[in-house]
Amino acid sequence: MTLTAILIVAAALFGIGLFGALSQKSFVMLMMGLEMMLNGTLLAAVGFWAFTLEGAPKGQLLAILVMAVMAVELAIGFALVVAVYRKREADVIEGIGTMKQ
Amino acid sequence: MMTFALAFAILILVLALGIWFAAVLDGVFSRQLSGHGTVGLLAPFHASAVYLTQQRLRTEAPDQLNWFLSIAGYLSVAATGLAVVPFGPDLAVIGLDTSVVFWGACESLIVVLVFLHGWSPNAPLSLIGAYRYVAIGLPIMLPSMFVLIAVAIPAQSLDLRDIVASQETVWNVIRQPLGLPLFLLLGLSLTLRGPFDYADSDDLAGGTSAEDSGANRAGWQVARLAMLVGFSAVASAAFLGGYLGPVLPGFVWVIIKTLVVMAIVIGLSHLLVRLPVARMLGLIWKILLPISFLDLLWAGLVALA
Amino acid sequence: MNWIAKLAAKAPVPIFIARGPDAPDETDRLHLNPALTIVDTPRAASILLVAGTLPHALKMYLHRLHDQLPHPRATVFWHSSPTEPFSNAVEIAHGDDLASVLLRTRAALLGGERASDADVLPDEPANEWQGVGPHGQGGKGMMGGTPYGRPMAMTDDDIRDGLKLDAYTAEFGPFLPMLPAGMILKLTLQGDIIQDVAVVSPPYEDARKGREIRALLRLLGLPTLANRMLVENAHRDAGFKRLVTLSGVRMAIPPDLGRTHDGSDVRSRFEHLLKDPFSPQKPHLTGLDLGDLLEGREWQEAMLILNSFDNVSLRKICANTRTNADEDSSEQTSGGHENMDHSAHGGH
Amino acid sequence: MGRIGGTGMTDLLFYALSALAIWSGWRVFRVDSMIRATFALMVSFTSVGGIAVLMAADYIGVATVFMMAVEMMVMGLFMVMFMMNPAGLNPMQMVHQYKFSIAAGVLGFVGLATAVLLTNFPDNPLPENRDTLRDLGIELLGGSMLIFETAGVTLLATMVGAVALSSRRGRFGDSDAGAAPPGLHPGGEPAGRKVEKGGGHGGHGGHGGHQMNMEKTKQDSSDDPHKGHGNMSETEA
Repeated sequence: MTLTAILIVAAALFGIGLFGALSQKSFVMLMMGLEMMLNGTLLAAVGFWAFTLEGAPKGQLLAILVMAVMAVELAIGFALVVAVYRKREADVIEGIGTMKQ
Repeated sequence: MMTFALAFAILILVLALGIWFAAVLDGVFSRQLSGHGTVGLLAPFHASAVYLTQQRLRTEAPDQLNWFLSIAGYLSVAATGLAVVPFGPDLAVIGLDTSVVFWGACESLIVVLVFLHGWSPNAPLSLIGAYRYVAIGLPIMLPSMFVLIAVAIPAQSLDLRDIVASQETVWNVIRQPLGLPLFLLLGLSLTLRGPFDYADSDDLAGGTSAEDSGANRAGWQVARLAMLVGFSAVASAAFLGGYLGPVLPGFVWVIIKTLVVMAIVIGLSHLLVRLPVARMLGLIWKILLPISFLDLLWAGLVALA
Repeated sequence: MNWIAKLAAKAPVPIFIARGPDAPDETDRLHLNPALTIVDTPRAASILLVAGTLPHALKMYLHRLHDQLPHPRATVFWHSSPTEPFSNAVEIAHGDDLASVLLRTRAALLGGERASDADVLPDEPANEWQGVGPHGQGGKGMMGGTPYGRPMAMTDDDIRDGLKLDAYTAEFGPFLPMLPAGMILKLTLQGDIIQDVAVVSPPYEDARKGREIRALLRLLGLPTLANRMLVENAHRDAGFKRLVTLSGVRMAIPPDLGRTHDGSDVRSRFEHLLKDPFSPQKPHLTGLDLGDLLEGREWQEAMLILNSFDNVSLRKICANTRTNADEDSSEQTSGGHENMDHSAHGGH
Repeated sequence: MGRIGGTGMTDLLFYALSALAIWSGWRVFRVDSMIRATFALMVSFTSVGGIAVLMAADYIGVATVFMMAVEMMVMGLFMVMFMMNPAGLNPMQMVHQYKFSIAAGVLGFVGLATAVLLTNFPDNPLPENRDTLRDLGIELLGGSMLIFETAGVTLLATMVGAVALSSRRGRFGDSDAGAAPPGLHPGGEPAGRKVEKGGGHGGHGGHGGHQMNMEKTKQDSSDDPHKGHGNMSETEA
């Protein structure tokens, strides 16, 4: 287990997430892509902390923040999905070309 | 390695003994309360043999993989929950210094697994059970988290081993009187029992397990009892001083205390009414959650005093 | 017989009861028999017990129910005689002890002396899969279509907060343990909220003594106390009453649930039943239909409402309610409506 | 590092968990059943949590599992709620710009991996026997308390915002009634130009036919900053 190996795994997770976020039509699946990218980020953050920071606690703090960001993304994302769905009955990206009304 | 093997052997013993005892105890309670029925010490074995002789039916277009995984997962989460419980000083199968958080992770996986169990058969009653369980199972975890943080405060550690050690002078059930009752309610929810049985209840003809037959049914019922054992062991470690006790060896105390908690949970499950979902949600958010804040506040004040 | 079968032969016989209108009074008291376990779902039963004669209209439901029992299984007719296609079924002769016949039948099943009942209905999808779109989907868009013989759930209006999610329509009954026997309802559900209700078949006319209070206690998560009601004069036992009160039933039943025009609600009907389980309240029911009572209620509340009425009152309410036939003619449903009933699950 | 039964064991676990994380991550976007997709993502997160525990970040690792199980449960419910075909029983194709996405994904991976391989990272590994949990606690409630508390307040604001966004009832009427700019005189016609009906007609089919183009939206909002902001502008007014 080396830093390089961890970062390559993180890069793979990020790449998959990018593919998912770009290719999926549905909002919810799009959010899954974003979460997957954050998953890679989280792994990379923990990896850097464990191998290059001599265990400085700020590294762990970063990981906690990544998790908080995930929670915020998910909550606001779902709230927006519900709000858009109420108005438009649309749950796919093509359903909202405009944000008006 | 020796201590690990010893702890593992005790774990298997507690689990097997606990499952059998829970089944018998359930029979005793329902006999006492309903005024009829029989209690046989071998009845649990007979009942599970019936399921094992039966065919495992398929529903139409089920999610077979998740059906299997939910049952196997529920059983293994129960065993993992038990594995963080110390059977003696430093005698735990999983010795993590974050074992309380680890148990929290188990709790949230349980919600996922029960949902999957209701989702997989592709049938309406089990799906309703699954939805309802998520609606109740997620919020009831909040009080449980606060209660667990409260027991971590006097120990100044998130390790269940330290939490047991911190109860040398006084048990947490006395030091934090609000903790155990709240935690027991969570136990009812984790084991799908009585007032918190929103997944497998009678009004859904068995809910998530309505479509289980044969080995699946046996597995799920055994897993539910195993979960009761796992939960009771964690509760006894967090609130009743775990392995601490005079004369007898530590792991015997763990077993005794686990069985006591188990009896209380089974008794409550027969005696408490189940509220409709909306009312239960109100109860959790408006009453139980503030009480758990009080518990945490109390624990903090006691620690500062 | 292998050792598992030998162990299994020592357990009580798990039976699922399909109740006819003329089921004998002892049917309820079978709960007290230590040789039997009455299970809530056919998936857990070894023997299907047909108690009393089923009306012709319910025969089809019995066939579906039968096929949901796991092998090895048997069908036993009690106070009725086997009809086609149950040629292999056991009939309890007059004077025979039910429990011993069931035990014998189960032993024969386990030992292999008796062949397990074969399926009555063919095990195949009601319709063949018909892909329409370019990806093999059932409808022209990504939505719709009739995959495997039933329409896909489509969005429908919601009566709670207007979020138009998928609604699900299915028939429930006539043998579901939480519905009064014989009752078949066609419910449209949004999650566990009842959105729409139509009566396919009202409950039987029979007045089983004390059914309501036992059903209510079971629905409130107190099955052991419900079984206690089967013991003679349990309702006069002060200790039992204290247990029921302490369990928190008053808190559990929402106020004004299932209110009739004369002010009676589930709570008052429950209190009345607790005092006198054998003579349920007879509220004033003119003009009251199931839609008024059930729509917008979640599942457990709806079941509480249904079971708080006695069968006579329920039949009156059903008579006021839109029936399935009305709905079929009023709604423009393009085929496939009959196929909506879910042979795999809604049947029991 | 070797926390569990020596370095060899740790390496083996690391490779197994990495493979599981990547494989289940890949399955997320390849399975038909939305529930399977959601829980595949959960498995991916859980594996990453396991790797974090291997790296002695006990709290982060376990908390990841804990958080993600709950998040994915909620995600799964939303999937079932909003997706037209949550169990994947009806074959369908719900992707767009497929080739472009694959290219972007591969490019993202290759780019990052190259960067990783070409960079010379400092080698300051975690010292043995460092109490990382205690470090984290002291950091959160010591030096970085402000950051931590800000995260807490952000989460609170998120909760309030999410409830406000998703609830039907608002200060200015039902949310599904939509918003219109205020009239020029009390009770009068909404001011501003009418927007033609866009949006997903007839259920969440989403089969094209309603792509309002983004250009137009931009033009409109640059014309008049006060319209088209829905509730926001009304709140100010």
